Amino acid sequence: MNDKLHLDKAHLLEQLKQMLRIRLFEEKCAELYTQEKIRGFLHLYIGEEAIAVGVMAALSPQDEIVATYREHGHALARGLSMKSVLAEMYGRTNGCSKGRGGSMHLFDKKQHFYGGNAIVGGGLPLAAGLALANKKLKKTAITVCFFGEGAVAEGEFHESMNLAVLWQLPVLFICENNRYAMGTALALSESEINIAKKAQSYGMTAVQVDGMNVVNVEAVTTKAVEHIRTHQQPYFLECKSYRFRGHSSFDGQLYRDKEEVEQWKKHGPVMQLKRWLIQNHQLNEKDLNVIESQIKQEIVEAINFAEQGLWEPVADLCKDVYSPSIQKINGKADQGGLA
Amino acid sequence: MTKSIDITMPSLGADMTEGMLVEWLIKEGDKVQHGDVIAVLETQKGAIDMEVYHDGIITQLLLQPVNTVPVGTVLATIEVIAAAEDTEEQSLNKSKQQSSTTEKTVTEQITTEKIIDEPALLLADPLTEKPLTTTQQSHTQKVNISTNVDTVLASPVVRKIAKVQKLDLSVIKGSGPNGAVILKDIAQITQKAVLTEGGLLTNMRSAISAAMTKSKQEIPHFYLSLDVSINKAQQWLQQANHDKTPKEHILLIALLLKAVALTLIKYPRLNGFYRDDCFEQASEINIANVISLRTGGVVVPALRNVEQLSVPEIMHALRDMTRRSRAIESGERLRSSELMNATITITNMGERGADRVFGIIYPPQVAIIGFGKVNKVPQVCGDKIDIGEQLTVCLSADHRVVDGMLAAKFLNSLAKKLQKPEQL
Amino acid sequence: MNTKEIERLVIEAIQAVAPEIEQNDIDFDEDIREECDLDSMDFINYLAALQKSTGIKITEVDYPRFSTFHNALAFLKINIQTKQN
Amino acid sequence: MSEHRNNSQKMTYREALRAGIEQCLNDDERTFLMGEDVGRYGGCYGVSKGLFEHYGAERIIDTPLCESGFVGVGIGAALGGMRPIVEVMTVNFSLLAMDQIVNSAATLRHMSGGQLNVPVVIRMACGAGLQLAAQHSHSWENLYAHIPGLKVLSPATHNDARYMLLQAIKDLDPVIIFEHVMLLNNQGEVFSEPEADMEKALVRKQGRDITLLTYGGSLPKVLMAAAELEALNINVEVVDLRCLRPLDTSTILASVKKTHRVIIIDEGWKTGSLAGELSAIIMEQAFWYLDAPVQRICTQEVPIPYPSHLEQAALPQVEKIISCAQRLFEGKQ
Repeated sequence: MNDKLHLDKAHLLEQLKQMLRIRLFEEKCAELYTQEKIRGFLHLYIGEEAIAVGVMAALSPQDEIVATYREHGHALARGLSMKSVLAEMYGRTNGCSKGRGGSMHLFDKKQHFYGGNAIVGGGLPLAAGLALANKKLKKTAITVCFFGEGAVAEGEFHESMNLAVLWQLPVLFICENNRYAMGTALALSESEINIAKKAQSYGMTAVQVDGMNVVNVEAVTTKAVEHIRTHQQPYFLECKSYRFRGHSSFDGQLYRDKEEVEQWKKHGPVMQLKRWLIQNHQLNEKDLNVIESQIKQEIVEAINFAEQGLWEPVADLCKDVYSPSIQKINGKADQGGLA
Repeated sequence: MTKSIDITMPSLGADMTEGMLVEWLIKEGDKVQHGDVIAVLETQKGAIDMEVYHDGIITQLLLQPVNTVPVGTVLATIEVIAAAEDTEEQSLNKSKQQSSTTEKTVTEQITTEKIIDEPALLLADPLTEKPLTTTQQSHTQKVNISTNVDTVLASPVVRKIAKVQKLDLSVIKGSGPNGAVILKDIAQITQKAVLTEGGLLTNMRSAISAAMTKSKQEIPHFYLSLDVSINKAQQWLQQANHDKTPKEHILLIALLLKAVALTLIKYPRLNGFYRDDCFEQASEINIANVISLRTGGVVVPALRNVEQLSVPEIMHALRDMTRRSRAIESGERLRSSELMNATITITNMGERGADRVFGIIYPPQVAIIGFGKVNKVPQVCGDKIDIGEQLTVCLSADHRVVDGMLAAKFLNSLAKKLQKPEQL
Repeated sequence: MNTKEIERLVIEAIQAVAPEIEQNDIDFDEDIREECDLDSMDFINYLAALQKSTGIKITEVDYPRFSTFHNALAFLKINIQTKQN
Repeated sequence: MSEHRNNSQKMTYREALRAGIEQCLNDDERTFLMGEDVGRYGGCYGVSKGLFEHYGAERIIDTPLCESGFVGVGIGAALGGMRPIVEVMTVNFSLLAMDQIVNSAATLRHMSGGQLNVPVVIRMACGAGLQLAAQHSHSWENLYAHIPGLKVLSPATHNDARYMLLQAIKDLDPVIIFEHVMLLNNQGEVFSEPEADMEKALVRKQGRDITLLTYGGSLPKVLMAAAELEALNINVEVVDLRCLRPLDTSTILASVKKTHRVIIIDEGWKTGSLAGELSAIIMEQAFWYLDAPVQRICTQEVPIPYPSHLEQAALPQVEKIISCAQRLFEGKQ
């Protein structure tokens, strides 16, 4: 385990609880999808929990998050309630986006969670923009932008890297390199597969970290955040990780073999921390069962909350397309186009 | 304490409605754990592993491979240790009924939400942002429509036909929005005009056939005829036309029309309309005349209030109407008033026609009178035989409205009137 | 007015009631009503048109004189000449 | 036309598309298929499944996620003499490639004084209905049909899905083909040859009271409405546009002149929609044949919401078509 971080038992248990919370939640979502409770696309975070939990632990409440469509872990780790996240996937009005976004579009302004994004690489320029605003408004908040290694092929990645360095924007880029962009292995899509090296080429401090080790991730992120707050410069973390399930629920996974998946599962993020805590007598079976049953109870309550959620009335279909002030000026609900 | 749970065909994709069970990886009695792969499914995305979401023992495999079944079909059952799972299972089942209830409210919500007309859905009252009730909206629509009250509202195709046929639209009650005159409002008046490339071709054929077919199918016709001596009428005409110019020349048909008009005053049952299963007495006597056109087909313009016209006035109107009808190709036109609300029709093919003419009634009228051609015949006067002129008057009538006896009385009364031409 | 002009007036009068008829369609010595398919109403309108264009008064007793094209021509020629001198 | 009707085959719309791609690959060795996950993964919607194993990596090319990049490459290859078929996974991602499509593909021939040709075909899945929420449910046929230099096709039937690609790949100019996601699984009939040239609209059902104009994914809904209207003895005529640029105005106007009433069903948003363009054309060229204002049934002007009941409420539906047709027929509209 990384020595720099003060090995505080309570903190490690909390990290384990956060990761387990994501793991069990995602597994329940898989089940609920097969029962047609959740529809549309579903991209699960199982195997990458250490990154979200590690990074979020190093942030402060006013920092801003931009995520992707594989965002349940980030939302839970950031503090969005499991109830509001699951209700959103049920499409109910008590969901965090009033049921309108679904799994790929979770938003929560209070938590500064600026949502998932279904367009690969779509979030990078947004994060740079949020950072520009913070810089101009002289806020101490920093912006954290999560994306997968697939986004590295998008033009927006390169444009955002350049602007972030050019304009010295306080943004932390977190590349969750899980080795597969949907059905294409990294080596088949990138000439240079060391992604941190790409960021360095833009003059940005860029570091690689074992994305399966939550303690390492937290330590490196803490250092990065300090650097950004003091020097008002962008920073790049490439977290090497692996997703244990398909790209989405409907994926024959023809692009990788089962053996490789099993290998990675052997030292998954939850497994690693659990094994370390038990070997160092910080955790026993009983404690673990208590934690797991608390999480299962939280999941049951989230399901009830989502089930009781109401459908948005059809009459409100076009509400919020424009902010109220504009609708009032032109005296009638808009039929499209600014007044 | 254990509980049995169904393992169903999972939905794995947004548009996956069915799945093919290719292979079971477990058998009945096997102990399984949460996340174990228990079967292989084939989908359009290739083979996908199927997981079990509970720890427990497989009790029954209900479906054997290879089989394609809809999502949700029960494939197997599993016995789970109830304790730990209990709270979650119960809540899940409870929530299942609940979700089914909420599902119901959803469908209710959609059906009770009557399919509001699209604009209404969006029109919101700016202050309260509640959608305007339909009355409020129709009010707003009416306000700005009624301002230009002078122009007649009519659809473009109606305006085009009216311009070409010089129809006066202000006379016609429109059934379209805000009283606009639309095609169906002028369909009865004109032959259904079919606008084709490069101008208007009055579609005579289809209009005539449509009216005639409707009449023959719906109206129970019966026919009567009476031979009528017209010696007196011809003598009257000779005197009336003596050294008169062609403009003032009177033909027999004018006399016949006036006689019919006056007789209808005594027998109004033949002069009206049969609509919505009942007879409606006409308030005027407008007699339509079948005018054959040089290029084939007919137009049936009507003379209004014939009983109030003198015989010369009738002749003048008839001559002008015939001239215009037969010169439509070179730009002549009929007036819309001439093409409207005829109450009875006359058909007369004149000296080159037939002896007897049994016409088909023009719906919604209830009678049509056909005048045969004038023939010189031997007539019995007292006990002498004389040469005289005679024509046959034929009446087709709608048996739903008129009976034989009434029709016969009408014909005899008409014949009597023709014996005193000077009183017409 | 010479014969040619009178002929044209007669043709025009016929076309007033039977627009599609041309001069060479008509056999000048056959009954005009058969040739041009005129019924009694058309015949009167034809005579009215002729009276208007030629200015010659035509009364009912003259109608038989218009039975054929040639007869009509002859009648009009005589009356126009008497009117001129 | 009738003789090839009888030897028809039954297949899904997806299989018809695949058969079309295979025939293009077999007919012309200059042709190759390029796009995200078209090879090993078998296509995001499974259209190109099996082609990689048969034709190999040279002709079935997986691309990284760089739409502007690989679409630009496809256009460049066409410029260089190839006949590429570029698959943009969905129209939703095509915005990233809009610059290459508009400023290169559509413009090069004219801008080069007629010297250069861009014989590329760009295929995109499109449309809503799978609860994929706002960023994955767009219908932007109208954006592409606005661009001079592009031809835009919308195969609604299986026969068109099978043969339009063949006609498009032979065209010397860039052709965009939209494949609606809700059609992919449907079973349908494919005959032995195309029913018409790709730029021709087709009357899918004769009628005389009202013309229903539509294209692509909306056709099944319109035909369903037409059948129900028949029972209400309202005899509608269904015209399938098939080609959205250039528009086959003669077929459209012939129908309008016959029925005097028009409803346009278009899954795009009403403002700036294809339905708007069609309505203007009808007003300009068939104004004097209209007995009622042209009606448009489009998607509500809202980013498509995730919950099914809201998504369905936003999209054009059979019931809306029927009630609009009834109001039109009774002269209340």
